[in-house]
This record gives sequence, structure tokens and C-alpha cells, in this order.
Amino acid sequence: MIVEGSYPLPGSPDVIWDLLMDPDVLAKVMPGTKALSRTAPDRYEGTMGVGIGPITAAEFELTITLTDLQRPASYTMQIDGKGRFGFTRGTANVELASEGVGTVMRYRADLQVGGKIAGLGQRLLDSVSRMLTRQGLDALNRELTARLT
Amino acid sequence: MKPPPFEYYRPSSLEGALTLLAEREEAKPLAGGQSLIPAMNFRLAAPAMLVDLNDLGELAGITAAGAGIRIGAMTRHSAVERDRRIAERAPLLWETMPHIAHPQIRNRGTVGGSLAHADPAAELPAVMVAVEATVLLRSTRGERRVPAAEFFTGLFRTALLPGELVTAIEIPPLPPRTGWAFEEFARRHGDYALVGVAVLVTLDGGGRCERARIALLSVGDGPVLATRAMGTLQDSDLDASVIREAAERGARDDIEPPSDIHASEAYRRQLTRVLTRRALTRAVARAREASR
Amino acid sequence: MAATRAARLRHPYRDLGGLRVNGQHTIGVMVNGTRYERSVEPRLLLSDFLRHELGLTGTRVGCEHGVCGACTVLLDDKAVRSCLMFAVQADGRELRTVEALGDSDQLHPLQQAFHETHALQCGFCTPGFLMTLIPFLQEHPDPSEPEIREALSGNLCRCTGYANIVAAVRRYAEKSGTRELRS
Amino acid sequence: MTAGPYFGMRIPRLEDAQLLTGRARFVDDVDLPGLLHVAFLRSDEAHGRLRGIDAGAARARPGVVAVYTALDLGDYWRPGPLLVPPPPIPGLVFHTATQVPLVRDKVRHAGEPLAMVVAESRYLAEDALEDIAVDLEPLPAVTELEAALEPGAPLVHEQFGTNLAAHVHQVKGDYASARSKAHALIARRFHYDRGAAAALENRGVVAQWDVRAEELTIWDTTQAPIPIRNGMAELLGLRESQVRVIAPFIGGGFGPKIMMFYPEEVLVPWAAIRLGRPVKWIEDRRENFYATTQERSQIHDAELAVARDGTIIGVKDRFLHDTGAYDPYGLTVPINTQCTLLGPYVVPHYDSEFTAVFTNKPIVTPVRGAGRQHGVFVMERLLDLAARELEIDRVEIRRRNYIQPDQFPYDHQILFQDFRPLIYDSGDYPAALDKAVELIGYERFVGVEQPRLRREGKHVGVGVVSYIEGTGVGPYEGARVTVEPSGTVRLATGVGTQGQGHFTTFAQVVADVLGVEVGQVRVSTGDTREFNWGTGTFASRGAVVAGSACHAAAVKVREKVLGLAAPLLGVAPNDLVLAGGRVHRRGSPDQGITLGELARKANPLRGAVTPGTEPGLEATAYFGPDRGNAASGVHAMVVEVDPETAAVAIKRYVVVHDCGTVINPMVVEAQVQGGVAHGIGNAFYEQLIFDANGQLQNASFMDYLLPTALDVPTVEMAHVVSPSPLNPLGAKGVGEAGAIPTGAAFAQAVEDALAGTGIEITEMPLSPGRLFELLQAAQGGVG
Repeated sequence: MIVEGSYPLPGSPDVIWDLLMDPDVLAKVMPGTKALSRTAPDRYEGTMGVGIGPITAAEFELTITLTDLQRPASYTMQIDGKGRFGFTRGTANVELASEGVGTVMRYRADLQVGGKIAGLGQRLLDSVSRMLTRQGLDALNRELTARLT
Repeated sequence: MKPPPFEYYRPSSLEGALTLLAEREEAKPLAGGQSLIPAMNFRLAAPAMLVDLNDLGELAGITAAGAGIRIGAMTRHSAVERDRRIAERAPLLWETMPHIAHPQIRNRGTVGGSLAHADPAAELPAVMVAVEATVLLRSTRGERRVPAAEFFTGLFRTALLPGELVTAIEIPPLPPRTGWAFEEFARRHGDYALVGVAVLVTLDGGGRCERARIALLSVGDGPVLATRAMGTLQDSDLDASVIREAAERGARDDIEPPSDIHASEAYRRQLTRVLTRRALTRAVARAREASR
Repeated sequence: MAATRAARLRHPYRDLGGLRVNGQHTIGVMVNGTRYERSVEPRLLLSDFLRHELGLTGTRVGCEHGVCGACTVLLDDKAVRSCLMFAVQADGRELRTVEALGDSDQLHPLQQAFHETHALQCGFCTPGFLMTLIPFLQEHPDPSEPEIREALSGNLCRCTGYANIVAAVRRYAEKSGTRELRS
Repeated sequence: MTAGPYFGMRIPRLEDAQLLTGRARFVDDVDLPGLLHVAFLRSDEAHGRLRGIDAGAARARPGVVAVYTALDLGDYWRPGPLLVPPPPIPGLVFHTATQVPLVRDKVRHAGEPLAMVVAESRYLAEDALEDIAVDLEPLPAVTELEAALEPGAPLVHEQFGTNLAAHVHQVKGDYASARSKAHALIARRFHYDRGAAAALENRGVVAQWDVRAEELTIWDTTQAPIPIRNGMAELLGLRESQVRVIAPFIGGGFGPKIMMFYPEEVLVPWAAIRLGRPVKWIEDRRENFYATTQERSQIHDAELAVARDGTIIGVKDRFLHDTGAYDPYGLTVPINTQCTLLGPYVVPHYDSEFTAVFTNKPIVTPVRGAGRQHGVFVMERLLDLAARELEIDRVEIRRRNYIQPDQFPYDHQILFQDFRPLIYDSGDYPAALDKAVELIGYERFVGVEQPRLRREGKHVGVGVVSYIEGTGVGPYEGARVTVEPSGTVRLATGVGTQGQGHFTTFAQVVADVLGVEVGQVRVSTGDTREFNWGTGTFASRGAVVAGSACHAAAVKVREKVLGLAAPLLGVAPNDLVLAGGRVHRRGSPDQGITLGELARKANPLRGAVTPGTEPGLEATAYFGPDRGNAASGVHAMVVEVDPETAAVAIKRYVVVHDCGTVINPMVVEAQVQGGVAHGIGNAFYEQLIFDANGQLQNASFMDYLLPTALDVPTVEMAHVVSPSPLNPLGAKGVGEAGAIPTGAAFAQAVEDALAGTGIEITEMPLSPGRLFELLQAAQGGVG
């Protein structure tokens, strides 16, 4: 599953970069993430609960590892989530480019899903990933706006 | 495929149900259960506590509401499809009912449950948006009335607040000179539709389009009101070319349909184009019939 | 209903009335004219209750997510999927299963029609078809083929290709037409 | 009950009453005191290295009796046997890799079992699954057939150094030189994907160890109880006589209910012995999509060489076959494809080569049709394309290439899956075609109806295709017929049944030989206690092979009846008649004796008998055919396509079928109708969709679509009867026939309906979404 797009954000790439490295902010960008902590300079661990309609118990153990860090231009996230519902894992590339007074964030995630999510959830996967992406980006935008004002 | 354990409550009054829902955050209402119980059997849903609404006779039943109609939240689909007053007063809804799943599911599934569940592929949310129904909500804090178009807020999301239940739905009377049509395309009869469309068209005295409502299902996070397509029809003479243009507009500009194993985004746009055209054509013919 | 009422008294939810179960609960159900009382966990599916608690194994389980129709039973005379209900929800209600139709010596006329038209092969889905058809035929004593097919569309059969099931329904309808004329 | 003779009659089935009243016993209906319940923890990953399993919390959960992993099995852990070894084809390569009971070191497909939980209820067992922690290192999965064979592809089985599971090349004539004489060469790539058997009853096993009797009883949803009994005895170190396998009523099989062994079949009896309590496992529908074998993709690169008049010069085919993660069933499916491709046609030169490929997907074994569909699709499509190119009518090109009725036995000069040469026993293909063309009204449809409807804007099309089904293969089946003093005739066979009506058709065969009412014959099948020898119900062989054995046993009993009655009645044996449950002097029905009475006399309690006398009216007989039969037929269908929505409606469906002599036309026709339904599913509704990581994307009946009553028309049917010379009944098999040519007929009909769009259908299954894409590609958009 490929999730990609771009999103305009206020602030410079440097400001956004710092925010994105902050586990509290990262947790907000990944909707449903609870208690994300930085266990190494480039590694975050926590749990993520995704509730879509009647599906209430989708809790994942989440590990995010950052690689190819090119501050403030780009980095790659290795995402690894496992839970009773199966797994999701893959890589997400994030690029930050200044544009005018702000920054354009380009993202492209290539995610695998497995287990019950893959076998039973296909009807909703596309909509859910779009929704989560939108929620995450909106959250990032709010966070930025709050910090910049 | 056995459900996980839960605490079970079956209150005998609406007040009791609302109190439970207010006091227990983890309480999940159980109406017909035709979506919730499969999810529990797959262990995709594990509610800690179910509040079974099936003893709440006060929430079931169909009554006249002025010239319109009021359907209690716990009214079964099968009761709606068998009620002559629905056929007369809410013909779009009546035409839609046989498309919902299968008789065994309709004997158990409820109108309120379907709305509260807000599945983007469900028929009833789109129909309620098309007919501009009002959703009645109750909690221990009191009652609210929410227009259907505002009730559906996203993917399986509604305007329901914690502790709140859908108690009824009110459908306004069909305006004069109005035609209706429901169309959907499913892989098999009764399956989740790949695309569906519910249409109401009202003519003015001169036979032009006074008002058109087009609500689509399975092409977004919830029911989608095809406002651009509706705009194309507004004040037009509703001839075949306008209908074609509106359908094209709706398929192109009103939706961002998902892709899945049954239908790609492009296929959903094509189905939207064709079904909207066919539904409008039928609805306009009925409106003209009603204007004679 | 006495036991159920007593149970309710044992589990009052404050003064709100109704039923509250956390653990096992005794329910009273009328099945095929016999009253059964059993202690069940709330999560026990009605299909499992009928099959394994009451031994009424004619109700079959094919998917447990409400698609195949093999578990169809009558709840207060309406066809429902017994895999999509909890047994506790049937408390105080009336159920009918395939065992309520005929027995081997005296088949129900619909069963007889199935037999005569070879409308079953492995027979696993058959009770679900029968229980779907009983109320349908009450409402539609003389159904057309499209009506029959639509009524059956919520029941899956992998063996027959449905043709003989449709034929059985027609045969039953025609014969009951004759039966009514005679009576 | 009507009186005989019953052979060839439409006898309503004897087994119906039990099934209709819900009193028939299926495996999940077995209830025993102290019964324990099993749930399996299955891998979410399609490919991964198992580093460890922590089941501590699960074992501690109240209600849990045991949790087993591969390590707990000790010496009992071993891969399953190779159920069907490859046939002796020169140059054949075959890598054996069979399934294991529980994963020990490597997961090779999603759904492979990792741990087994035994608990007081299935609910509790499933609760405990959530307590188990698995440490599994994911590995890249291999799913695409061509990619799997690339150097550097991840390996499903490292020991082979390749994902090639098998390679087989069979040749007849000399295609390469014949090709140069062709007027036209039609070459295409074809994809044919298949799906799940999806019997309404999932699999299940119940096992009980009787400590006092030292006997193990296993209730199993198997199509082959005797091989399972023999295998289980060997695995568990028991004598065969200590193990009883009962395949009670089976809720549909369609192929996958014959395997040796499914992991659960091995583990449940083992646990029952170990725990000293009866144990039950019932597969649920989600498990069924991973744990029960399936059928899947083949990719064919095929070429047809034809003369100007449409005569086939030769066919060359190279294909890849997905065998899934293991290949316990050998090469049955791809060899069926290879052989069935030739169809009813004279193909002077044939060069067919296939490669079976391991992938990280569930195991592939036969599903109704068992690879035959794939071959028929390729051949029939090639003929359609050739007809178009040569401007010959589709029906005519088939007619011109048929093997003629006087050419039997017809030797195709290659080996079939039963290790025997592919020789057709009998048939009349032109007669079947003529009947089908007449029934569907082909000439009128093409000449009048279709143009008229097209003018009205309706897109209708017709498809007419032929096929052969190799059926009734060996090795053998047996039967025992016993006349009881009550007059009831007991008939026991070891074949197993899955709903095909064996209880009735076998009874019909026996009733006629013994002159009894069909209802007097009680058939017992599927219980190893009742009959000790047999193989199973597969390859449309029940009626042919077991039916012939029933006949032979009945004939032997008849001889005994005559031998015993002749001196008793004082007449020569050939002056006796068996009728109405009695044996009597010809022409004098009152001078006779009932078979029951005779049975009593055949078991004297006092007095002397001649040395060598066998007591009772009982006989056992076996039948093993020299080779399989060739059943055949023609399918024709009319479809209407809505090119705007890509919806397809099947308006009419005609089958003309030749399964030799018919024992019970009602049963045969119903088998065909059911097969067609399965075929329609395969053509337009059903497909197991895997992603590139080996994840099944439609693992439920919500997304895996079985056709419903609204999707399957009532088939109009006619028979052609070419009795088989290979068995005394003249019968050929029928169980799979309906499902085999449906895809080919569907493709032709849809293409015909959309003539003018330029669409060419070279893949199965279709779906509306896929048809929409093909239409878009063909004409740059529709609507």
C-alpha cells in the first residue's frame, strides 16, 4: 500500500524538523499513538491504538527507526507495528523543502499490512489510510501553528 | 471465531440505557448487532460492555409526524420495508430497502443502528441525507435534533457524543412535483455496494428543476452529497443532456472514491457517472408524472 | 418466565430495571415448543447455544459472520442468523429450528418437496434454506421465480447450483395451492 | 418406494430424510463427555523465521488444558507423506516438500499453525491465543511465479536452491517441424487463477482414545477415511485395527477434504491420547481461507498452429503452475491441465512443458476440476482466436477438429495423472455439439436475435465450448454386500462420500442385481470399521469405481443366492428369478423364498455343511479399472453485458453431457448444475487475491464471493450416452464436469457480446472491475 502526497506547513524546514524529532509531536502525527518514547537517538517505541467504527481493539506495538537523516531536507522512517490484528510495516520517506515563507512536506510511505487487517479490512484500508494521513498532517499543522504563534 | 467476553446489560427503559451509557465510558450500545457481532466474532471488536437496546420498545415503531414520518431507532429494516406509510410518504426509502443485505439481516438490523454505525457503504445514511431527514439524539443531558447531512462526520463517525443514542429519525414529507430513485451496483445482490446513489428531484410549476438532492454511497468516508452535480441541475430543464452533464460533474468533481479489491477509483467514478444518470432519469420521469 | 424474572431481581441495575450480567446467567427460551433453561455466558452465540447446549445440531454453522445463512432459525417467527445473536438475547423469546419441521417418517411438505426435486446434496446448508423459506412462503404463498431467487440470495449453497431448490419451492407452492383448494 | 429396475431411474435419494430433518450427523455434531476444544495460533506472516514462542501466559489461563508447540511434539513432529508421487515421465524433475504439523523453524505461508491450544471450550481456547507471544523474524515473501524463478529470489525451501518444485515435459509428434506448415500461428499468454473449494462445512476432527479398549476413534471431515486410518495408525504406532476413522455426513468436499495429512488431523488424535480426554477441532471460516488447500494461478504461453481450413496442426504450451508452499499432492493438478488441454480434438503434434513453482501461499491441491479448467480455457480460447482469424464459425472450427466416434480407443500418446497412458475410451463429440447448438438455438441467435438486440442497444453474446474430463481413475475400490435375515441388504464401501448421492446410486446398482426394493439397501460408507479397504472420493470416480465394486459384490451374492436356493426349491439355478426381495422359480412366483429367510438358512446353527461352505449371503468384491474414462461434453451460454457498468448477466446455460451410462439422471444432472455454479463462481465472482507479500486480501465470505441463487441460472441439460467399455456399468464420472469449461464459455460469450470493442479475454476469473479495465484498455474508455 502506497500513501503519498504533499502538505504545506508554516515555518521553516529547520523548525519542522525539530518538531518531527520530538516524540510528543511524533505521537500526535501518528494518530492513536500513545506514550511514544525515544529509546535511542534514532528510535522511538510506543503503542498505537486505531479505532475505526466498531473496530475497537486494534492496538499495535510500534517501533519507528529513523535513517538517512539529512537535516533539514529529508529522512526515512522504518515503521514496524505488531498486534493482535496483524502487522503493518514499511518505510516512509519525508522531504521538507522551503517554499515561500513556509515549507512543503512531501511524503511517500510504502506499507505492508498482514493478518486480520489484510484479510478482512481491504474494503476500508484505502479510506482508513487516507483518514489517518489527513488527521496526522492536520495535527502537525496545528502543533506548528501553536508553536509559531 | 468466537467473540471475546463482555459485560452485558439489557435495560428495560430508555432512561436506564442512557444512565448506563452516561456512567460507563466503555459501554457500547447493541442494536441489531448485524455489523457489531460479526466484528466481535472476528475479534476485531472487543467492547468491554454491551448495552442491549432490544428491550426498548419505546424506540421501535413507525409513526406519522405531521405530513412526514418518524421511525424509531430500534425499528427493524423489515418493518420499514413492509410499511405502506413508508411507501407513500418516503418512497425513496421504500425503494432502497430491498437493497440492504438479505431478509435475515433486515429482520434484525435496525434503522438507528445503521445510522449510528455510519458505514460509508451503507444505504440508509445516503438516503437520509438525500431526503433531508432529521436525526433525533438523546442522552441524560437531553435531546438534540441534527440534520442528517450534519450527522455523518467521517469514516464510521457521527455527531453522536459520548453517552448519546439515536432515538428516532424524522423524514419530512415529499414535496409536490417530486420524483425519486435509488440505484446501486453491488457484486452480488445484498453485498456492500461498489457505488450507490439516492436521488430526489423537485420540479417548479414550469417543469424546471426547483431542487435536486443527490447523495452517493461507497465513494467517500460517509454519504456524499453531490453538490456540484446538484448545482448543474438547479433551474435547468432536466433534459437528457443536463442529466448527463450533472452525472459527469458528480463523478468527476464531487467524490474522491477509494480503491479496493472490488473496484478501483476509476471504476467507482464510472459507476457513479452511470448510476447517477440512470437514477436522475428515473427520478425526473417520476417528478414529471407527479406534476401532471 | 418466572426464572427470567427472578434473574432480573437478582441482578437489578440500581433502580433502572432490566438485566445485568457479568459472568454466567440463566436464560429461559422456548425452542420448538419446549421450554429450556440454561446458564450461559453473555458471549455465547445463539448458534452455539442451540447446537451444543440444547443438542439441536440441525442448525449448522458455516461462516459465523452472517453471510452463508446455514444457521438461520426463526426468532418469534422471523428468520434470523443465529450466529449474529447472543443466546442471552433470546431470553424470554420463542425460537424455531429445523427440528420443529417434520421428522423422517413425516416430512414437512416443504421438506418433501426438497426430497422429490433433489434440492439438496451434502445437506449442510439445507436447514438454513428451509428456515429462510418457511416465513417467506407464508408471506408469498405463490412466489415467482425471481421472488424465490431473491428470497434465497442470503443463503449459500455450494453443491446444488440452486436450480432444484428453486424447483422445490415452486413444487411446494403449487401443491399447497392444491391443498388449500381441497380444504 | 417404486419397484425396480432402478438403474437409470430418477430415484429420490435415500439419505435425504436425515439431512432434511437436521438429524444427520456431521463432525461438529459429535459430542462426547469431557470434550476438549482446540484453537490454533496461526502465522500472520507469509514467510518468516521462528525464533521462539512464549506460551506461558496461555498455559496459565483458567480453562486452558494444554498448549503445544512444535517442540512439544518431540519425535511425533515430522513432515507429512507425499500423497501422490509423480508419474514416471522421462526427464521429470520433482522436489518433495510436504507440510509440517506445527512450524518448527520457518513459516512458509500465512496461516501455518504455530501453536495448538486445548481448552474447556472453543471460546476459552481462542481467548488463550491472544496470550501467546511469538518471536518471528519476517522474511521477504515470494508470490509471483516468474519472479520466484529469478536468480536471487527468496527461497521457500532453501534445500533445493530454487523455487522450482517440478518440471515436466511431454511431447507427441514433432511440433517444431509441423509448425512450419501452418497457415496461421495463434500465440497468446493466458492467466487462469482459481479459488477456494469453500464447502459450506469447514473441516473438523474429533478424536477419542478409549483407554480400556485401547482404541482410537477419529471423526474426520475427510473424503478418504481409509488412507487416513492407515496413516494415523502408522504415525501413532498403533495397529490399524486399533484406529477407527469415521467420515460421517460431509458438508461438501470438492477436493480439499482429501489430504494426508492436514496438521490438525495429526495433532487432534495425538492430543486426545496424550490428555486422555476427547478433543475436538472445528475449523472456522477464516481459518479455512488459510488452512485448507486451494487452487491457484497458472500462466500459459501457448501457440496453436492451424491449417487454412482450421484443422489443428499442433499446440505448443509452456506454463507455470503455483503449487503453494508445499507439494504433498504431487503433480495431479498440472498434469490434469497438460492432458485436458487436448480436449476432444485431434492434435497431431503437442509439445507441453510446465514448471511448478513454490510460493509463500497456502498449499495447492485439486479443487473440483483440478487443473482441467486451465487446460480447457487455453485450448478453447486458442480455437476462438483461430476461428476469428480464419473467419470460420466458432462451432464449425470445433466440429472440424473432433476425434470421430469411430476413432476410439483414441491414444493421445502422453501420460495421464493416474500413471496410465491418456487413451480415451469412448465418445461421440459431434452428437453432443449438435445437441447443444440446437438447444441454445445458436444459428438463430447469431443470425437473428443478436443483430436485433444489438440494434436495440443490447449487448448479448453466445459461447459454445467443448471439453473432456478424465474421470474414474484407479487404483481400486471395494464393497461388501450382505443380506440380513430381516431382508435388509447391507452395502459397505470404503470410498467416503461428500453429498453426491452415493447412498442412493450404489443402492440402485445393488437393488437391481438382487431384485430388492432400493429402500431395502442400506449403504454404509466412510466408516473404516465397516469396510477395510479403499482410497477415497476424488477425480469423479465414486460411481465408476466404487459403483462397479458394488455391482461385482452384488453379483457374487446373487450367485450365492442361486446356489443356495436351487437345491432348496428343487430347480436349476438358471430357472430362478430374483424379484421383490424373493427368489422364485421362473414363471411361478409362489414357489420361492424371501432373501431374508434364505440368509437365515445360509447361517445354520446346527447340523453339517459341505466342507468349504461360506456362511451367510455375503460377498466382498473389488474393482480397479485399467485406466480412467473420458467423460465429455459441450457447454453453451448466452450472456448480456452492460458495457457501461461491466455487469454481466447469464441469460441461458446449456449443457450436453456424456458420462456414459447414467445410474440416476437426477443425481447426474444435479452434479452438473452444481458444477456449473462453481464454474460461474470461478469465472466472475471468486478469486483468492494475494498481495505481493503473500497476504490473502479476501479471507471472508464478505469479500470472497460465492455465487448466490440470483447469479446461477437453471441449466438446460441433455445427455449423450457413450458407455465406457472399461467397467461393467458403462459409467463415467460426473462430479467435476460442470465446473470445467465454464470459464472458457464465459470468456467466449462475453467477448462475443462486446464484439466491436476490440476486447480480447485471455484471463480468468474476470470481475466487473477487471472487465471495466479491459474495456478501457481496448477502446480507451467506455460509457
